[in-house]
Amino acid sequence: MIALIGLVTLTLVAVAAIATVMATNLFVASMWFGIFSLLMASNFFILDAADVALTEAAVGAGVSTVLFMGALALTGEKEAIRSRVSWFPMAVLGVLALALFVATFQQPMLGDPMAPVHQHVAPWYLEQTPNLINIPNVVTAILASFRGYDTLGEVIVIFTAGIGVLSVLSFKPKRRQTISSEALAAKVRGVQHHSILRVVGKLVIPLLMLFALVVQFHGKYTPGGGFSAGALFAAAVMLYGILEGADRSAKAMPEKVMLRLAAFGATLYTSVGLVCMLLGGAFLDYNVLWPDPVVGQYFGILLVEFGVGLTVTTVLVMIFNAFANRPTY
Amino acid sequence: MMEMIVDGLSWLLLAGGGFFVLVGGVGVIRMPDLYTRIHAASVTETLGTMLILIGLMLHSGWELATFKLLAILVFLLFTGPVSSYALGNTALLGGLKPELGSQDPSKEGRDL
Amino acid sequence: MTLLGLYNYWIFILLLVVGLYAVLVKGNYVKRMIGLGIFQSAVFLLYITMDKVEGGTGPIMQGVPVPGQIYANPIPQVLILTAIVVGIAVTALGLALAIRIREEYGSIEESDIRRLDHES
Amino acid sequence: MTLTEQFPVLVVVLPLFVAPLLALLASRGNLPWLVATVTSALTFAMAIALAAQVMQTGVIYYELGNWPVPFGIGLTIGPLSAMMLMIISGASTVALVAGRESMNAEVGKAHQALLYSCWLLAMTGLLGITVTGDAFNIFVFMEISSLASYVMVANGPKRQALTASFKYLVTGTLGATFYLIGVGYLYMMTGTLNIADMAVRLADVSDTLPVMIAGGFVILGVALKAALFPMHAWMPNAYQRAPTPVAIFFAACATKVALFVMLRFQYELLLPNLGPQAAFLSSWLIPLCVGGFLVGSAVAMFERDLKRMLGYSSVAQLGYIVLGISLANSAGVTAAMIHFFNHALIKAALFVAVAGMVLRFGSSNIEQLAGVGKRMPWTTLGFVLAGVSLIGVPLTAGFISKWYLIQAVLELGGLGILLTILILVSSLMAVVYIWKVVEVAYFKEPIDGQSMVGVRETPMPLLVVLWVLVLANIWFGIDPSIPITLAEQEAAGFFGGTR
Repeated sequence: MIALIGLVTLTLVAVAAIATVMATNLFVASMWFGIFSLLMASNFFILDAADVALTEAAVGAGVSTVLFMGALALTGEKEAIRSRVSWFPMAVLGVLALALFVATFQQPMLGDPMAPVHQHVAPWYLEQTPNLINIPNVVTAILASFRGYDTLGEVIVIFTAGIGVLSVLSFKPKRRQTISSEALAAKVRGVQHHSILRVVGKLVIPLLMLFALVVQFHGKYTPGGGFSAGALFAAAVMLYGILEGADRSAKAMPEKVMLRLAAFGATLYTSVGLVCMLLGGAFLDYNVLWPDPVVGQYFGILLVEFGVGLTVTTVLVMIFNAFANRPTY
Repeated sequence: MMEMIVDGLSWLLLAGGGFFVLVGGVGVIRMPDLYTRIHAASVTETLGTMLILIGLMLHSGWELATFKLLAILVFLLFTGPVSSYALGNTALLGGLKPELGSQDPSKEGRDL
Repeated sequence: MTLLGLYNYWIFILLLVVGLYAVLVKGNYVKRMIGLGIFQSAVFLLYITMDKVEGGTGPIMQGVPVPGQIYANPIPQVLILTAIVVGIAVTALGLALAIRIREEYGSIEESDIRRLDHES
Repeated sequence: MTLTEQFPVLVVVLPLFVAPLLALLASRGNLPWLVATVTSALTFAMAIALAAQVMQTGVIYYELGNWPVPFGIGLTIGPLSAMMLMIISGASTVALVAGRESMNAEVGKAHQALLYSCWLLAMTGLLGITVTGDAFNIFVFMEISSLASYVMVANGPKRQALTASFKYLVTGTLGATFYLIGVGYLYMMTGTLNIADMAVRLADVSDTLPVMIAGGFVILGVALKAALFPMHAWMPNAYQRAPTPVAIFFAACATKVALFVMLRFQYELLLPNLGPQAAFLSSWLIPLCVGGFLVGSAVAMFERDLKRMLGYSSVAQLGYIVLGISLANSAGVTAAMIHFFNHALIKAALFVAVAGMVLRFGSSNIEQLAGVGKRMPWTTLGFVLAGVSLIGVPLTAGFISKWYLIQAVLELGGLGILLTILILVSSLMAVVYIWKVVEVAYFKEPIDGQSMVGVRETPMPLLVVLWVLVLANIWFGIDPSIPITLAEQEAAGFFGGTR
């Protein structure tokens, strides 16, 4: 039954992807992309990946749609239509697809318990996590501890994106093509004339933040963790910005503070690793943080997850504010 | 006995919900313009999902899941109508005229 | 039934091709970023497909351990969690660049930009 | 653990720790530059220490979080990784020291703190790729370095920098994602992400299609990142439009790290396990390499912009390296690794000289550099000597590379002779384009005599760095023992089956 639902959502995913690419109005395309991501997230859930589903729903369907909207407001929503059909890329793609298709017949079936991925490393994690780390969510255990170095890298990636956007948008064009200050104000003012939207929307914000906190700090027991919590929290701030005006969200969450907090989050993660080193362990060896290694793991994971959540939140908020408050030149 | 009644009721509600979702879907395709389509979609949004959620609640019994479903229900009751309102209002402000009657056959089945 | 077990891979291939098509053929920079997003999502699907085990649940060991309980493979999930973040990072940066390009060139269409660069 | 035992991870973590803090520094004065330079220099020192250790005791392993290796992420520093570490951190230090004035001239002070932060992040990413033993970890660090690189290119002074950066972003993301797909297929068939562990487990499934696909995707993705012909279009653009110091840094090491990944996958995973199929894969690469060095050199001959010319010359040089990799014999891979080192020296020197000229002339158009030989004799002489090394004249580092490469090529027999001739043709074309610059620099009168009046020799730090690099070119042309030892150690590892 579940497999059947999976088939249907997957087909819908494919339809949404094609619709995204076919749409010539970019606004429509980005809405389709949001739908695509949400369907993808539900499909991930069907495939037993709750953590990924949560993150994809928050990031793909939520944050990235808002970012696309913000960008489209500045770049225009019409796509020029090309009449010329380029055969060469099509041919290359056709060959690629064919090769991949033929290869699928030698790949393990969906859900096959004998597939190599279920034989080698994975069982060890499932067996050892209760003894070594003792938190129920194995995904979080691997993310923050066994493969904590990857996650550190990810935090740095998102941090780089944050300062990258700041750096790129710190340049202003030399000649202004003009927009009146009223027009700018109207643009960043959001939907203030819609009272119903504002009232109901603001009801949602605290709930969203509360949920983000649950996901952040309860992520060891239930699906969740720093990434999804950060994206949810940022989504709450974005909602506020959309409802009350981006200038207010920028005032509530000023760029300078966000940048500092983002750097703090990244540094916190690295520092935990360095402290482990100072205490005589390897980098990110949380075992040495406490006499009882399991407790050490607990604290280590708590701290680094907090660093992850903080950096993701602040960077996404920073990017949203930078997009939404930029005047159209 | 009690269980059977609850079970039957839950299936009934689920089937009803499914029916209204389907009706809403057909409506979205069949209706002529945005405003009527929103009208059709809101059948899915409120009645359809509500029936399905209540059906699921009956199905799961007194569990944590029931409260989660209840929370989803409340959430949808708030956001569903509001999003319909926002959609309609924006369309109106954006200058989209509702189709009144069929005096102008050229506008028939205008796509959005 | 055998064929249904491969359905996920086929959708992966389809998404891959659709995304790549948008990246390679479309001239609009924002559209290319959307294509890139679809392309990356295809990879997410490839990985997450691997984690499923027949009759298993998500890898969260809550409460009393049930003997014989099968869990999904957690590793692809960890990898994709990080890959999703990479995806949004690239998207954000690409869009910022598109905004700047629009400010400097007045367009984000490849053909316009090529013409403007040629003139200068 | 002692401090030196922590070096394998510290070499990555130090810049990674400093970079976020650097982003917070106020963009006034030279403080961001100073912090970046000191960090980079410390990293370079650690890299040298690691290289010395590797030469003495062999491969270094490090387990992050103290988790046993296929379960946690392990670092593996072999001879080649140690060499790459030196190249990356050295190139970064050199570019920072030599590029301060150029940076001040091209990028406003207000933008510099974020730019230098990105610089350190790019370096961290490249370093992270070279030390890790985990296939997915390579992807993560690849993305760090790529994102930071896009930002750095976008900081270039002209508006074309933005489009160059965008194209770089699209190509780079495609490359990284292809790589990720390849790793996904490998993981699907082996169940592990650790490269060494993968190599062991790949033997059982070696003749399946998904593994072939995986190999193809990894090579394709990395080739995109490495600007292998015909996927090179983004590179000369990015080099030309980026701020000049960034171009120095990238030219010396960025694409080589991608080739390093290609080399590792080829020799640690694919060739030992796939045998004939992998040989088939690499036989596809050879025509691309030949096309790369012929087309690269040919286009370079006709380029009017100095930076672009050097960019195309890099396309050609990368062609040589990949040729060495795809020969699938011990001599070939040794030649490729030696050229990693020598090409870094050559290109860094050339770009430092160009940075000096651009700083004084405000343009990298070759026509406008007329008379530079008289106004900036030392800089121009440095450029010419580095150019001589690029061509591959005896007693320079470039000659050593060519010598090893031709020897390796000749092992192929008949085809080898043809390839040798083509390599020589490409070298002749290099003579042509270097000569074009010499001619303009020494024998042409400036079009407009007035514009030359204010031109002085380049600032001292830049000149010192340039001459250190030039002398290194000559030194490693006479006594190439360090790169050769490291390369041969690594090649012995690949072919002796010790790893």
